Amino acid sequence: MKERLSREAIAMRIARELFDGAVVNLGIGIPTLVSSFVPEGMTVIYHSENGMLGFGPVVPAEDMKELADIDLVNASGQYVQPKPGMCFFHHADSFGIIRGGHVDISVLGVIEVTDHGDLANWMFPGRGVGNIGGGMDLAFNAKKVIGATEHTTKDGKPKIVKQCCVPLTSPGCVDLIVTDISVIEVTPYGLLLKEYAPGWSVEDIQALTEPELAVAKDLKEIELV
Amino acid sequence: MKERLSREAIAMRIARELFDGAVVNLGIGIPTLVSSFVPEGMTVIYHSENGMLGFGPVVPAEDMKELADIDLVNASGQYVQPKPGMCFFHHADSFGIIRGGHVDISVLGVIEVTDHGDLANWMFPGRGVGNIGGGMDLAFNAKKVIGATEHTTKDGKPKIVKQCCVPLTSPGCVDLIVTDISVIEVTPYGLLLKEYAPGWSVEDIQALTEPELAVAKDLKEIELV
Amino acid sequence: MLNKVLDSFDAAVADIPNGAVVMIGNFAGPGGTPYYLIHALARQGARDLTIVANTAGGVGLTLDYDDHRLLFQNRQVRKVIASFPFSTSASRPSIAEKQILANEVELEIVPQGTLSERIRAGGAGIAAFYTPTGAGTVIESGKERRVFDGRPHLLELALKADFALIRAYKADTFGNLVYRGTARQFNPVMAAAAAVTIAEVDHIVDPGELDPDAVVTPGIFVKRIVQVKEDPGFPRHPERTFQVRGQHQGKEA
Amino acid sequence: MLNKVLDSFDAAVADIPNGAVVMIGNFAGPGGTPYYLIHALARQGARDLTIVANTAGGVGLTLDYDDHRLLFQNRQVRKVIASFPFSTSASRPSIAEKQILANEVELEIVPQGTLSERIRAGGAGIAAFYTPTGAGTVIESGKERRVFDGRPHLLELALKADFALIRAYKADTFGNLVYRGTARQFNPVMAAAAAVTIAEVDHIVDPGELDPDAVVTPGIFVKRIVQVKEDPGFPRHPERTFQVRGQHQGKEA
Repeated sequence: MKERLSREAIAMRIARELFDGAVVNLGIGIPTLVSSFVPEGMTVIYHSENGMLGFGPVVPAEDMKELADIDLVNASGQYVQPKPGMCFFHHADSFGIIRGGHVDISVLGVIEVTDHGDLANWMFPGRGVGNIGGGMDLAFNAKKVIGATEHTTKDGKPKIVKQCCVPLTSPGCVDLIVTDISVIEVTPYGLLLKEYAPGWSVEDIQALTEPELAVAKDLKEIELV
Repeated sequence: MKERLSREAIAMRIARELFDGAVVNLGIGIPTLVSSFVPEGMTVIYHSENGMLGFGPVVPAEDMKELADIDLVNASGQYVQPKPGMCFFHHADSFGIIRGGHVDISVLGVIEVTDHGDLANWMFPGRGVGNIGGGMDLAFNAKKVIGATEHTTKDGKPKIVKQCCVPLTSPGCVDLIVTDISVIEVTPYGLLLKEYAPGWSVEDIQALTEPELAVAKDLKEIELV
Repeated sequence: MLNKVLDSFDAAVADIPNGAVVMIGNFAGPGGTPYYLIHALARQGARDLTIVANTAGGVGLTLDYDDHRLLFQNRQVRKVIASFPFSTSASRPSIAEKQILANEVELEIVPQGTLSERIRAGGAGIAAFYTPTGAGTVIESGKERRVFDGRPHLLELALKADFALIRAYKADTFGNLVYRGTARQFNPVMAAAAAVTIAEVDHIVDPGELDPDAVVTPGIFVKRIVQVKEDPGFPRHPERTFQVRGQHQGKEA
Repeated sequence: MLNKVLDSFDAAVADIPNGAVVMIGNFAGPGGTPYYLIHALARQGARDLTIVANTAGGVGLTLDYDDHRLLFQNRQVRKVIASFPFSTSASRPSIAEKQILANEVELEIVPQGTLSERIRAGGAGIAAFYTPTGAGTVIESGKERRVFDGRPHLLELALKADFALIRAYKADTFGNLVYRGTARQFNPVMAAAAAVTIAEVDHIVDPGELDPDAVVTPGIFVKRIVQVKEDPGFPRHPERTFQVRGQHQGKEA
């Protein structure tokens, strides 16, 4: 029985990459979920493109009327809560933080990613248009870029490919790919399979992955916590 | 009897170039004196390189003990007083204001100035060294640059010359020269003598000026107030 | 004496001519968007505008409301320079999106960091700069590439505007501005990059009422100030501060 | 858990190695100059330093005091990058001045706006930028000239550092900083441009004690914080605010 991990489980695995004091930017989609799984006692400082560091959790649906404020939103437009030690700055300073390499970890969604770490995630393939937004600056400049994604498209095609078919967000930017069946490191020599979801073999994963996978000596089952 | 204007009178004449709402940066020396002669009811906003706009007067000698504060100084290191509506910013933003053309008037000292408006005022000729400081950015980028100077050096040599002998602060930057015997506009066609100190003839002034002076149709005695 | 305070949004935008370049503070919802100035510009009717803003309006994040999509709806826009020009929803394309795809409006798409830095450069007298962002992507097209420290960079040019429409929290009558939370966004950099900056604010106070150490936009950048006197009905608690004390909790976020 | 607060200035600078590039906040007097960190670095003795600061110390404006001239006195400096490196008084040349003229210390003189912008670029990931300042002067020597909008500009490169020694007014324990008046000067741009930024401050408070809308330096830029516990005896009234109210008077200044 080859079950795939849930979106929450992918986020849970990514949360294990965080560290105390890390400056982290979470993209739209699965990446946003990562903040729910930060280990107790660890200080993670979230960065938002619109000029904010160290903000608190998203306003829960039931508190929306009381707490939602258009002047306190994250880059996805979600209402968030204030937190002691947060601070605000303008957009150019915010991207100075990104471009200057002060974001430790950027977690981004994936349309396609290659064995060279090329990432495509901004152009909506069906519509022929796309929003570059702040993702390109993050992909180019964050110290570590983690791609968070289902391993295949809805119709079962590999998202980890030899070459991107849609316009790139950034060439060679992805360091780690966390999918619903695997954890894969992007090395200078290509892709290195490091972890697999319960029940999945190397061959199973390779079959759904276009480039060749090298297998880590310490290959193991994905640990979520 | 050909009296020369005092340093204060030069400053007084320059003050007549200010206008309501003007953003003004005053260099070290004669320029600093200009602030004492702003007409009643006119709002002039002083800019200081170290990140301050709209500050108040220099702390008088008798109030030094009570008011001097190292955290509130102008670009010459003089203690100044706070004023309603002032604001602070960092050095890069401060020079963004200068470079971006947001300073209306920069009043600068002069070692030499040419009929093309070339200004030299940073290299101490006797010492072979100099401080560029913030003057070069001001000379290059203020909307209007006024040179404030004695007409000649201590040993009587012209300071308004055909070519600068010491390194330039900025080529072609000076718009108006106010000296202790004249007011001279720098035009695309050369120097235009507009005003003279009481008792001084065009020939007197020309004799102390290296480049040729054209004479304004409305040539008049310098009016100080 | 200096007087920057105007009574009406319509008066504040009355002289924006056809063909003007107009920057508009805007990001993911109404926070920091000059809602009333945009409506006034829509009423005023200037055409052939070049709009510089993060979005092209109506992108559908969180709140659906009348932002500068109104200007597209009125066919006042010739060109838009933006990082996030399209709707987030394929099923609800924005007005600008349709006009862009029909070649009725020209689009210059710019990565968000490059967009904000180009505007900052415009205000700060930097003619152009080299950024790594975009090298080796479609963004590189037509741009000069140059390697610094072994890494390719692109040359990007400053952006300036004839007018900036911005939103702030409080202004003093000199035009000094403070912002509230993430409503700051593009507003301070746009304030410096336009020949005429017009600020829509919650409160106008006397000089001296703002802490000079906490002013974000120096008053010299702001030519006109108009106070909002009605409630547009967005979720907002402007009387609250975002300064919260108490035990820091590592878990939440 | 994050802990950035150190007890001693000596501990804070202990790991600065020989040959390090060190930025120092400094402008026209002791305001905003990290006086105790400089003294600690002088005691520590690291040599062959490259110092990036507005002055080379001891320029004699207003107050004569032991700023980073100490580092020159100790012969710890190999190179200085500054805009105002020489004494204002020909009769009292600074220590750095003598060493520069004797070719014992290398000088790179940079216009002040270009210096602050190069540092800002270093922190903000801009590799290089074009500024009009300096074209056609000695500053142009060895630099690329390029015309934008009919005006010559020079290409200037970003400046980064291994360490920045800065001075602020208040820090929270996360490293968020606010400054007091003109003591802000170069400190915020240097904070972002160094691998390790060390802040000397008057007060350390809990997170939440600083207004998040008024924080100038985000805490992520600051690695170490040390509180000043003695009075160096400079003219200063740190308990006073510079926020003054009352009738604006056009005359004074």
